[in-house]
Amino acid sequence: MTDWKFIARQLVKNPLSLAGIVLITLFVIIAIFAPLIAPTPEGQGNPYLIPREGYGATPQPPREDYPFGTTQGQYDIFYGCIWGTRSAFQIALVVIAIVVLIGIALGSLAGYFGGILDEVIMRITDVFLAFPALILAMAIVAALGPSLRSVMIALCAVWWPSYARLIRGDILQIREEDYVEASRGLGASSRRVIIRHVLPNAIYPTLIMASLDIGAVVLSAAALSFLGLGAPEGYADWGQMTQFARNWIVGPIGDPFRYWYAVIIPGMFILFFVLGWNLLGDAFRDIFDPKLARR
Amino acid sequence: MENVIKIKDLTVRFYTYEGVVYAIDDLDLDIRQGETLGIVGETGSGKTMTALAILRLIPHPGKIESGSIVFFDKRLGRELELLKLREDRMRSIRGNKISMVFQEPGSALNPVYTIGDQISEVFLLHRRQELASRARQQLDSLLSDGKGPATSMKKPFWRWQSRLYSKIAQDSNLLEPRLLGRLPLFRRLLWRLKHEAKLLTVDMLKDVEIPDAARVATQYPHQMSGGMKQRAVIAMALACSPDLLIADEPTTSLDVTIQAQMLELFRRIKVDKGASVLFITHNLGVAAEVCDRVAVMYAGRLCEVAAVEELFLHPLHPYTKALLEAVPMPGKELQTIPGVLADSFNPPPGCRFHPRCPSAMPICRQERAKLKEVSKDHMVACHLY
Amino acid sequence: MAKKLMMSIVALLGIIALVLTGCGGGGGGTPIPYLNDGKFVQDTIGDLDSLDPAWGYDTASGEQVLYIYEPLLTYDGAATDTFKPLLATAWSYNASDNTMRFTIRTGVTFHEGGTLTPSDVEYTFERAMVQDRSGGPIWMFYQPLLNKWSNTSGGVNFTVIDQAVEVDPVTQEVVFTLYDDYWEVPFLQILCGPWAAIVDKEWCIAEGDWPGTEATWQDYPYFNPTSEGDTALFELTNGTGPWKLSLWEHGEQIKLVKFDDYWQGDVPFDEVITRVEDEWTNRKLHLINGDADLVYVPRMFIHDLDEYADVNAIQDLVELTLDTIFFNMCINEDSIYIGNKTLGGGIPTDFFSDLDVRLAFCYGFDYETYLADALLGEATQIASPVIDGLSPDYQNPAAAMYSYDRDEAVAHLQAAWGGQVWDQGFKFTLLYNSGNVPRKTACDILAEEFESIGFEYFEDSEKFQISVAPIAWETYLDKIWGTRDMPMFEIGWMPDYPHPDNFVVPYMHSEAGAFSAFQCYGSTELDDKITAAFQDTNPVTQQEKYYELQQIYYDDPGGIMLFQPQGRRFFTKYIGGFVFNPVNPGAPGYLYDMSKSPS
Amino acid sequence: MELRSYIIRRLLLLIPVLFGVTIFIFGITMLFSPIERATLYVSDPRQMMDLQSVIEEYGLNDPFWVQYGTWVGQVFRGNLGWSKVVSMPVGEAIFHYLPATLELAIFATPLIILTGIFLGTKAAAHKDKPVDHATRVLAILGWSLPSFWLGLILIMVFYGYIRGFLPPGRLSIAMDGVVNSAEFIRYTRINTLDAILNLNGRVLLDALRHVVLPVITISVINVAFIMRLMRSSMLESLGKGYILTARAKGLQEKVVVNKHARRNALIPVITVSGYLFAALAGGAVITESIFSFKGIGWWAWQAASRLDISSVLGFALFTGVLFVIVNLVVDILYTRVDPRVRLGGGVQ
Repeated sequence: MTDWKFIARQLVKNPLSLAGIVLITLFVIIAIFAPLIAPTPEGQGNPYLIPREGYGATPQPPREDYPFGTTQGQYDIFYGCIWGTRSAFQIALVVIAIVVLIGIALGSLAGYFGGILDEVIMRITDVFLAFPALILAMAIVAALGPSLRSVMIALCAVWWPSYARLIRGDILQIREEDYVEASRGLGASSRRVIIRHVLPNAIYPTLIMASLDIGAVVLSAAALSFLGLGAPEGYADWGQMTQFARNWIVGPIGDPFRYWYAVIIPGMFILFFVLGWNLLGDAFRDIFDPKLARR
Repeated sequence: MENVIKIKDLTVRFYTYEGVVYAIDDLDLDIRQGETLGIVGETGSGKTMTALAILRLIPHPGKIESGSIVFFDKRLGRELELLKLREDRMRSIRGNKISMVFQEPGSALNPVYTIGDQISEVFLLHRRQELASRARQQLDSLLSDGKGPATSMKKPFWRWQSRLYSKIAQDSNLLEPRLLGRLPLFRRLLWRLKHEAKLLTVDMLKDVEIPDAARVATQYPHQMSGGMKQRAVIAMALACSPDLLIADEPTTSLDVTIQAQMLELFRRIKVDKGASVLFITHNLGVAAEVCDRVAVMYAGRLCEVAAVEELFLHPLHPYTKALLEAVPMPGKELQTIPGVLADSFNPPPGCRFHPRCPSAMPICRQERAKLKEVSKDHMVACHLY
Repeated sequence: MAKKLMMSIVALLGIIALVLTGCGGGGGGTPIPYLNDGKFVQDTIGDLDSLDPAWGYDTASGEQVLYIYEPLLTYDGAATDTFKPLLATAWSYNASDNTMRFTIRTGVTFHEGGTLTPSDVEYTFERAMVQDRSGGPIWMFYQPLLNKWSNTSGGVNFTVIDQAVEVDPVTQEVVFTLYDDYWEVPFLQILCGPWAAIVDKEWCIAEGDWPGTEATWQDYPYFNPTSEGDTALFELTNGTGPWKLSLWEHGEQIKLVKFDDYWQGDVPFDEVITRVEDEWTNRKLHLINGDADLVYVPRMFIHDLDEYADVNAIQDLVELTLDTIFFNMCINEDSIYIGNKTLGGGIPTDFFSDLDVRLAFCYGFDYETYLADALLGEATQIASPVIDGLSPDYQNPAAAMYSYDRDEAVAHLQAAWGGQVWDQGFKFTLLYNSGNVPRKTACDILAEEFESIGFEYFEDSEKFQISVAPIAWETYLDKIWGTRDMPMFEIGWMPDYPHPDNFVVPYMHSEAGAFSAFQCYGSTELDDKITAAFQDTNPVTQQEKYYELQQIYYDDPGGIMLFQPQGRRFFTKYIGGFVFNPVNPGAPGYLYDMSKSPS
Repeated sequence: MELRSYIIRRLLLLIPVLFGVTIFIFGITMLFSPIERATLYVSDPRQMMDLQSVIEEYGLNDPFWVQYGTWVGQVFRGNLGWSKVVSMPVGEAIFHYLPATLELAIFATPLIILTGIFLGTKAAAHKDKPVDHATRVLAILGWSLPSFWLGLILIMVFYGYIRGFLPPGRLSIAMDGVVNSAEFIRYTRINTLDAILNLNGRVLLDALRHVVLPVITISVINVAFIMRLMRSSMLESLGKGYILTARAKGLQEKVVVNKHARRNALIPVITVSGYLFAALAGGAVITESIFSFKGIGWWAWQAASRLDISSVLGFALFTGVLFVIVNLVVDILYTRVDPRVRLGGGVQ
């Protein structure tokens, strides 16, 4: 099995993954200390609701107390971005966790027992994979009513099949390995075999894929919010804030970038968050990928 | 008579993430004209690296640190320092004057091209002029005995072609043919080169005793048996009748009966091609069968070099002895070598074999033994002598 | 190593660079080019439902129908009380037998060549009443003519429909028999609407529409069609209007070309193109690049065009619509928006039936801020459903109005439910249709007000807790009229015809009210008052009655009356001749009287 | 012949998938009460008054299987239902909106694949060299860019600032007039293509100027994707024995990489490219909506977010078929690139 020290050394050695780690830690810090960085105003119940400075429509540029300015409806961009970090982590971790669990459960069933069970599960995954994920997600969100919760559900629904397949594949490989054969030969129960021998070996590629996916999940969630299916107006969510900016892309004549802060800043947060995870995931992939050995 | 290859204190190192691997350490070795030199040793003892070093194909992140490899080019009649050669000159030697047969015929052949393509590639690369002149002869004969309206129509075209081919025959790097070779449609004009190459390929395949060669040439690797593949690989290696043929465990992956045939094949080739062979194996039995001389390697260093009988009758180096003991023979219980192969990251000081050596002495720990000639053509690197 | 790191960082900054290149403008300044000569191009949002006059009930359909078809009469310019003849040359009303007689214009040809005859008019109305799809506009014929709601109401059969509209064999007038005389004015208003646009009988029958026979009157799709695509006139048109349909790319654009034999003579625009463009930025880009002559500008962006000299923004157009936050006095038992259904942890289902609660909310809303911020000051607060610009105009200029007053709000809150509300507090969820920021703002204002009341008096911002949540438009409508489980809901009302009755009924009538019936507002006595007011044909007494109704809605509010908007129209400076009529469904107004020229 | 029977087998396999997808989607909408679904059929408050009659007329009260059954029955009679959001038959809608999407796909796919392969090969050939790192950083960057955000920024810069591109849409009004005139024959409804077929330069230019930015928006992320894939699969095949053989033959590195390594490396890329095209032809929702380049994705988005069930179902059928066809093509391509692959058999 892989020695973690080696991995750690790689991650630090490679400037890309290092940059990734830096970015992620940065966001983790932001998420943890959000209440200190952008304190929730006195007497506001839900901290995820962005406080408003009046109700005017037109975005107002960065100024005292509003370092990033205020967007349409005078929502504080800075506050939104900071707390948006929390929502981002929330979405990503929840979705990934659920998806991985479903994937492991179904994937190992299919891969280990094969036969009808395998067929059925694989056909089901076909069903999901044969349909554009974004549209399917939209349909689901629209059905459940737009909210972060439904976004998460929708993402889980469209995401699990690929994991199920991945794990199934690995298990198909591993179950042929000698030691599994052996332990089967010794009459170990199939449950035991899966848990003791198969899963531990199948789990690594899954973890890598997961790390690669965290970025993708946040991106998709943002896309859904952007299409107006995700978080409600004024909820601390980057995608939703970008959607808000949508109406203010082009400033008036002679000053086309007047409302740049409303457009650029929330997008930047998404970009760098996803970037962090992708940088890390990419490095992971290189290290683990047995095909690209350590030449 | 000159040696084909003279290797002087060759050192190869790998700079991996885990650390530096001392793959080859101050290796001196000569290959004589027309002989078959065997290199014997456990896996990881640097046999293959030696071979790759000769071809300057040490894979990343390996590096040839120092030393020299001198190759005597028969046709030029002079010596070349391979390690100092320009890359393109080196390329013209690879597969042409020095060629190699790899251990795993399965992976040595590109799955997506036919055997024919892969072999004729060699001809097209190194024998372009020859192919061209053959093509010209073809055209000339067509021109001379071609009759009838159809042919007379084509004749001007043929003349032009034959002029073209003769140009290539003089110098394959002329501008015109090079251009033609690039242009999508005109490239087809050079089909005769390919055609000639195919013919040679088929002969080559016949040469390595492949039945129904013409058909095999059109087959893909996955359609052939392991033995056939290996023959094809050998054919590829011999295509340009090289001065030196490097065979890296050519038989290991084959089953015993095929092995025998292969060894037979090798012996024959050596006789009619007069090539020198560097035969790498971990199997002393095989070595005994094919080799004239044998060199024993351990952990990237040479332990002992001697003619076959000499080595088998009077092995001097403890490691050689141990190896021979380890060969299973009827009526004699098998002895194994204690300990494991030296760690290539931080090899033991002094003689690398000392940790496993039955007759190790204090000095073995400090100092590495030089390779010295103890009797005629019998060299050994051990403090005992 | 360092080099690689640098590289990655540089690459990261690349994007930022891309964005900030030449920040601060340039490029701008350029005037709007004069493009598409002879074409009128407008960008709207959302496609129309159908070009069948009897089907369309949405303004988008109405607008196009009125370009292609023509009704008997229309409003006179900006007026909503005086009419001018269109396909009818004259009309008269006979109070003795409640008949209304129309003389039909002669020499009018349809796009497909037919000539207008009185029987076409008769067919038009009978066809509409036969079709009367559920949820369609045709109840506006049934009410005045038969005092029924639809073709499925009891007592409706072919004979009554047939007799409602007849052609006088002698005078060749078209005769409508009204149910009662008080319908005179409203019916004329109704006849101006797109649903009353005249079709060509022979042509319709030839195209497979209702043959006009009793035998077939209940056949599908002539009777109660369920899909707009099923009616023959869905995208097949043949009117007498100045333009005829050339191309309708659903969801993208509808293109009309001028009708050369138009009876009024020359037509100003060779083509009228209406393009569906849901993105505000894209509409804006079309306008400032001269690729559109008129674009729909949501209220919140009106100042976004201030700095464009070539954009002609026509302001202060008093629209006949109003927005209200209604109280639901009989919230559905299974509502998930009212907490545990008891004060403190939620609200009882009849929470708003207590007058003090409603008054507290009426006083607790900051109207000024709302009008100023959310509506950018281009709207006026209103006292009651009877708004400005109706005909007859019965709005009481002196009517009392609620204004933001925290002390009043607190006072009523303390009085509500015998003080229980004040002691225990309340919790409920206030929904708005997602994407509608002005509505969300209204909700936020209300929520924050009560939050701070709780905070001021109890140091507890959750004492009076209103949580604001969005919900999809379709579902929102359903919650108002379907499940009826929202404690409060904000929605706007747009009239079919500008008669006060068309406003008072939906707000105050306990059975027929589009809103009141669903919020359990009103009483039979009140209903009688409403009917009486409507049926009174004496202007003086009728005005008194409507004034009284307005007072009633103030004393016993069914909702927080928010505003009547002042609209704007944004044309390029090349368009002239715009006349605003609030009842006209089309944003450009009377296109026929307008022009486009480079100067 | 093997091919035909294979195709038939694949098409049969399609049936259960389509059933699965449609049942699933149908199931989703069944989460709604009949009343809620009825609201889709009304556009105005007043119409809510007789919601009940709407429900009865559309049979929204029937149990799941009845409604699904009637739908399937209709489909077999070739009637995909009525697309409420764009008020035309679903089948018609698909054909009406497909061209716009195809226009983007036709431009984007080759761009994406070729650039991706090129960069990927470069990166792999110079592993751990500056080229590699640069391409890689770019890839990851593009990979992390929110496409909707990129779209906004492009509009910001190119429409707002430079104003060098015509305002969003597929054609400007003037050209739209030309396209819809009698002289201009709309063979494919793909404007650029038609413009060429009609030899009309002005329309072509106009159409191209409208296409550029959307294509860029789509491409960025996907190029990154293909490039990553190409890189790793090149590295894999560069590690194979036959590469060493090729080098030992004395072939130039260029030849070794571009001939021996690449052809093997292409195999996985082909699959992905197939899916990529399918995905693009299935509609680039965000791009289409941002640039109001109304294609099938835009339509599906409208339908999905407004629960226009028959549209979504029709779209599901469409994409299902699309994917299967693309799969077929990909598999057949396989056999051309990799002699080891047999149709349906996988690698021997």
